[in-house]
Amino acid sequence: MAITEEPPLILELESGETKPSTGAFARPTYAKGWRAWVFTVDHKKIGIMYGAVAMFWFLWGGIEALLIRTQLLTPNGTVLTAEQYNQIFTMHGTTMVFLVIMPLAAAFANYIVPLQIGARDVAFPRMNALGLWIFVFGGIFLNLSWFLGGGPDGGWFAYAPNTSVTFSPGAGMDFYAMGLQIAGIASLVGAINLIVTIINMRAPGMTLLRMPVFTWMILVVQFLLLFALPVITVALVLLSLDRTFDANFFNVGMGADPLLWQHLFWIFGHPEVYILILPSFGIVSETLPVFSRKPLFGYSVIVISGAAIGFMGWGVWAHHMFVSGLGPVSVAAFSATTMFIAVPTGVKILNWIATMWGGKITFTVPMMFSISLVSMFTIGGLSGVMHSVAPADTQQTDTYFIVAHFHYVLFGGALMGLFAGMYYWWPKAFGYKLNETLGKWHFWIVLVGFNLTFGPMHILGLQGMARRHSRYGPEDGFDFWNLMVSIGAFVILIGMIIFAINIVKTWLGYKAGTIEQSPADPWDGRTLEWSIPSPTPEHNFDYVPVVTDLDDFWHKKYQKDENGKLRKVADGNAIAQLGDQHPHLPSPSYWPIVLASGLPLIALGLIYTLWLTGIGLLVLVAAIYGWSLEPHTDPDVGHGHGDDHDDHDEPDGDHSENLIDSPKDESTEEAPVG
Amino acid sequence: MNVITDSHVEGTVEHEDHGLSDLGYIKIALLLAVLTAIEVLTYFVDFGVLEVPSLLILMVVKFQIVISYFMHLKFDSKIFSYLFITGLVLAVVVFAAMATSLVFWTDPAGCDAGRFC
Amino acid sequence: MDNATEVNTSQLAYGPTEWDDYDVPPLTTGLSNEKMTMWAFLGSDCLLFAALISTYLLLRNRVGPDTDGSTAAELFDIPFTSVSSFVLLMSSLTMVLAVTSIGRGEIERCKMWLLTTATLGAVFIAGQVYEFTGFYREGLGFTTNISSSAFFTLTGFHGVHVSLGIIMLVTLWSLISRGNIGAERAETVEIIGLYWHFVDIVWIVIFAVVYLIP
Amino acid sequence: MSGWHKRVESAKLLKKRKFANEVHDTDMVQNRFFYNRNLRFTFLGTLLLFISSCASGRLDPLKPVGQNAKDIDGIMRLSAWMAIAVGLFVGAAVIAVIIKFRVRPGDDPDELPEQIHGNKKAELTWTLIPVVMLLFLAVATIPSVFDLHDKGDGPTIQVTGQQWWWQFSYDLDEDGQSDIITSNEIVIPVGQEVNLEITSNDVIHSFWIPQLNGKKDAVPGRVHHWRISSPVPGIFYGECTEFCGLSHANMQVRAVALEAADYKIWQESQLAKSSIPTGEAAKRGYDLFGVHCISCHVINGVYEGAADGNANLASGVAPNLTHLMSRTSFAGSLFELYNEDQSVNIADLREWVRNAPGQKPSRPENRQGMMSFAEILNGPELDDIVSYLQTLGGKPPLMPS
Ligand code: HEA
Ligand code: HEA
Ligand code: HEC
Ligand code: CUA
Ligand SMILES: [Cu+2]
Repeated sequence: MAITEEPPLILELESGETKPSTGAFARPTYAKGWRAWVFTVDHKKIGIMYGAVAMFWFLWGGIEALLIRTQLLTPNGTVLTAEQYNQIFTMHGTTMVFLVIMPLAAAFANYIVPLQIGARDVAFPRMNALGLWIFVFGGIFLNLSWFLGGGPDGGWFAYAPNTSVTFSPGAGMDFYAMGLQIAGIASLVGAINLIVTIINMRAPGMTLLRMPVFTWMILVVQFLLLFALPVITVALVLLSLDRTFDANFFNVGMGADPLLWQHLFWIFGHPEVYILILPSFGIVSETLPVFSRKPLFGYSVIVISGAAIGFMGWGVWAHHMFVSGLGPVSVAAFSATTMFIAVPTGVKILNWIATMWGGKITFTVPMMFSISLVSMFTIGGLSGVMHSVAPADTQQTDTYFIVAHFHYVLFGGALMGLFAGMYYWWPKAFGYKLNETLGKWHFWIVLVGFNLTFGPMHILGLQGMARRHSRYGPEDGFDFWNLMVSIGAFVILIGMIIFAINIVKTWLGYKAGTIEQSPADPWDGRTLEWSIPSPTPEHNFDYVPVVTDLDDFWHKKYQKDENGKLRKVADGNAIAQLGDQHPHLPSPSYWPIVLASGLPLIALGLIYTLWLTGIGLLVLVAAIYGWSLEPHTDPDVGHGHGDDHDDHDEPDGDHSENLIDSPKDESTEEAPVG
Repeated sequence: MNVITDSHVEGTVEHEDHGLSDLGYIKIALLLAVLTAIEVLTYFVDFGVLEVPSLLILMVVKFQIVISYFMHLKFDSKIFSYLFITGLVLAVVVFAAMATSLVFWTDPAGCDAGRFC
Repeated sequence: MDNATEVNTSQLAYGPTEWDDYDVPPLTTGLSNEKMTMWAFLGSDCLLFAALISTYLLLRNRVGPDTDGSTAAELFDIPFTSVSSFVLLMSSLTMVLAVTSIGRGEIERCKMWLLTTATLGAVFIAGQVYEFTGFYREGLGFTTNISSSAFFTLTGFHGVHVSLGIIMLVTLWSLISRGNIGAERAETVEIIGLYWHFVDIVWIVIFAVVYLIP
Repeated sequence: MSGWHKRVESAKLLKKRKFANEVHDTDMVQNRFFYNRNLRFTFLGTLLLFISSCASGRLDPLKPVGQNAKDIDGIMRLSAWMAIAVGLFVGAAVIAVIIKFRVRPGDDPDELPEQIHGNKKAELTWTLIPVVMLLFLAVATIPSVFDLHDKGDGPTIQVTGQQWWWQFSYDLDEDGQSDIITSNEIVIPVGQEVNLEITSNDVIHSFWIPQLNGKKDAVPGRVHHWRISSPVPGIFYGECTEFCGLSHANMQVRAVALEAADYKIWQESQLAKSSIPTGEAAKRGYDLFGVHCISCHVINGVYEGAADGNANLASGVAPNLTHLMSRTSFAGSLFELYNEDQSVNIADLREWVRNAPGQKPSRPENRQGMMSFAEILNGPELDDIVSYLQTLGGKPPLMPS
């Protein structure tokens, strides 16, 4: 934390002039080329990079899934050895959860949240970049294991003691433990940043209950991250200490209780699954009203139930341990708490349906993905309720019935929602719409493939097919449905390839000018991000929007006429801001990426040779100092007005010069507490 | 301050109240020292059944004093309290549940192993 | 803002407002971002320590077929630890005094209290190092048994927190000495103070739950 | 045609089950897995229709036999119907929305649908109805949780999971010493609730015989109580379902339920100790066994050295072979010990002894699993050992049908 709360230091002299006192390092000023991306602190570029990297890992995790499916295509498959299979399903789960869904959600959170709350950036732009690069290096680090003796092979929840050195002698589990710690730091940094941003950087007038649902859900998710990450960090630290320094936390010979790991993991793990789903719930809460042309049904109930899910998510973790040897009291208690989590979720589902009910629905691609979330997630949620019946779960757990459940909620829920978000906000981010026809192909093929893949898994599970088995015998009667599942997986691949083609084609078309520039408000949107040009100008808002309503932008477009009837009074594109102002923006910075690069070095050193750790620590310390000694802004400072907040928002320091001609306001005065 | 700020400032920022005087803090510290002394006393004097509860109570009181006075929570915005207390309460509740589940509500047959419970 | 284009701004949904006169739009809650960051982080750290403490409590008496050596608790030297706990507790007082003095603009006094705090922290760490070497000499290393692993991990984590705090205090001291931070940045001192107090309250819990409760 | 038949059919086509997943010693086994793919596909084609309606293998938890499994099945069906009902309702609502409320070509784009912001009553309704449904489910669930944790009236059997096979020990006289130790197949008396005390020697496994009861994890350092029972004699199949490392997929188990009289006979026979064989080849095998195998395996009466201090294996001990032939399968129930015609499956047994890691993924170099003797024993020696193995114990009380 030393990193975060040491703001750049500015010496304010008695005379009132400021000088960057210790600013020993100039800040980069690249506006174009790769360096503009690598050193950026702009939340939009960071968001896009999160998305791009996550899509790369999605491809990778998908390839792993296809390997799994090829192996299981027939009984006694021989495509992979048992060793490879175990590594691949472990990394498939880990990749999809930590390197795909979480960063995709982070992509939207970074890109969209500041826009939805009318801010020009997040509270701490450099910390934002830091989070991105730590995540990037963490992902690379995790996958380095493939080249250094094999991936982790303990399953994504890595139950001890199977993950101890005795039973998993390769370095794979070390990469897992350290890689996830690194990724965890990234998420923690991001979580704190977004929490502060959402609490503190909203546009004037945007009270909590005027906040868009997406922003709300992201807020809930960041709190879940804030409180869940330390728990898995502890679990992973204990595991690392066991593996690297011969500690005894999971050494049964010393009297360890292996259930400790399970508790620690799932205390994190269950909130984690809501971390994965809530952003998508937020996304569809944006799209469904827009494409139904109705306000969200029961806004406050949806918000509250989102928060309730977040809360209740802390009281159900042991439903993953129904057969682990908990006593009957625990099992019964956790069984009951788990069931009731269906209530707030159900409220959401039904409110979404009620939102569409009576609407005028246009079936754009984002809408189709959103509706498929509503229906496919429900299937997954309902099988979740079936697991929550603890006695029944003793038959279901660790079979493909569970695999079916979580793919329905993760793919059918989280991923479908994220795809809805991609199609929905694509024009805002890139200035053009994805092709709707290709998008529909993408949607339908994926929907069919998805159900073909994961639907039959219910049957397989109920037939007794255990998960994490690298093979099954011909006598078990699993052949047919496994064949279908594997075919389905390749159908999904086709769908995803169409998506990739869509991206490339439309981009080329946009460059060539055959695809038109998207207007500011292509979907007749409701929230602030549609009140600024597409693609978003660098500074987001020309003028800080002053908000008086929920769905404020929509209310600017539709107002009651004299008969009290709602009428369109303005076209969103006509009243959108022009993006022609040039407020001052925070400068890029070298240090986030440098700082981040220290972490994988430290971790590698812990696995192999300690001197690497030393180098990593040096990089880290140097970067922290570089970070804090960096001047606040680039040489432009003092030119434009409206210098935006950098890592700190003190109205003093270098701002003081500009503040002279600002009307003094109490809230600016009271900021420095002391 | 205009109307809009009024409606959108959510924290109750009590700017007048900046906590205690130095002397006040010293008094608080003395109190803490006394409480600690009582805690240590339990080690030398047998408190019987009261030992664990009294230690826990003392701990909570000390904790409370430090966060409210030294850390200003008492005088600062409620938002800070919410941020911190949420984490604290969650931590206590969740891990109490975990401990209960592991220690008391474990599988009855597990206790046959003797040394494990 | 550059108001040259004012011509067509009238038809914008969100045109110029009085708010544009601010370079930095006022923060929604009026609270400082940095301080909120610290509080959020501390809320998060609660779970970190709760997990570590519960781990220790769970494992402190466990033995298996391969266990030998005494448990950590059997080696505690309560009077000694009481003294170092007291030292840490008092460092909280000096930290508070540092914060109040910089609030009043008394830079020198603040520097003095910061150094005192750091020193007290260092004394605490030294005590811990002494305690640990004592344990080690009596045959209780990090890997000796399960209670020792849990004990050293918990107290080690706390010790790392204290050490980071000391580094921050010293850095702060030197920055104030160099004139980089003045009374107007009293909040920085306060924020680091929050961290420091948190480390102290964690120790209050550890001292009671780990050391004193039998 | 039931799934059972299908299995038999398939087994016939395959002649017998060959394990051929990943092999370190490829050349030996390579051809085994190819010889049947095409056949299997045509077979699949013809069975396609049947399978979709009545597919079920021998693991099917939906065909419960034991009382516990039946209880579970009951409550699972209850929850399933509930889920299906809710699912159909939501599905119908979504479809209705899609059909009814789509934009029609003639619609005035400026005409807004009625702007409804919510409806307290409706929202309360769909909060309360699920609450009631779930209360109902919870009330049904909780007693059954406690029921499943009760102890039964039958004998107690210790179940020990290890990488990658199960050991069962019976303490008949309750003196704290195991009297019968066997592996792969747990033999139980019909009609009694048998108590299991499940634990593990290395990592976490999960004991599961779907038709008799749900799973229970075998956790090292803990003993978990669980029950199984069967009202009818027969062989029931199961597998390890907690990921336990390399050969997790190949850690199967069988339960053999015997009528009371047969159970008695089985017990008696298991108590018998082994003695030095008389046949010539078997005697040679016996001697070889004394050289190569006794560091791990115990044969009561003759080779008991491995019984103490044998924890040389990270995975714990190796199966006790005293009554090897009285089981229907070996090596984690991965291989049948007898052919369809009830003759001993010598080919697989010999291959196992020759090169166990080639037959079942394992890491003998990390002391996980049985080592390979491919470089150590020559052909005749292998034959001798196999002849000796065939003298160990009588025929199994039941054969897989
Ligand atoms: C996006 C992630 C996500 C989400 C949202 C959920 C949601 C839920 N999950 Fe799931 N779950 C996972 C991801 C997720 N899960 C993963 C990854 C695993 C496996 C981990 C592993 O082992 O690898 C898992 C495993 C898992 C288990 C453990 C199974 C086992 O291993 O034995 C259980 C057990 O109770 C469970 C239950 C639930 C429940 C009750 C919900 C509920 O929140 C669902 C609520 C939703 C609905 C019920 C539908 C809508 C509701 C209505 C229309 C109202 C009316 C409904 C009723 C009256 C029933 N899940
Ligand atoms: C969000 C999470 C997520 C997603 C999306 C998926 C997607 C898929 N998963 Fe799963 N899966 C998990 C999370 C996920 N999974 C988890 C947590 C586990 C548990 C692991 C464990 O047990 O430890 C698991 C386990 C798991 C198993 C069980 C393995 C076992 O127990 O032995 C199987 C088996 O079939 C499987 C299959 C699949 C398939 C076929 C897909 C397919 O849907 C994948 C399809 C995707 C592609 C084919 C990629 C195509 C992408 C492109 C073409 C890129 C486009 C690029 C651009 C646009 C830039 N997964
Ligand atoms: C390194 C220790 C070791 C040695 C030496 C060893 N075995 Fe094994 N054996 C095992 C283990 C472990 C298993 C269980 C493997 C499994 O099922 O995955 C096993 C299983 C078997 C089985 C199957 C038993 C059952 O009930 O499933 C037979 C038969 C067998 N071994 C025979 C032999 C013979 C014959 C020799 C000597 C030539 C031998 N073993 C030497 C460790 C050993
Ligand atoms: Cu044993 Cu899986
Ligand atoms: Cu869960």
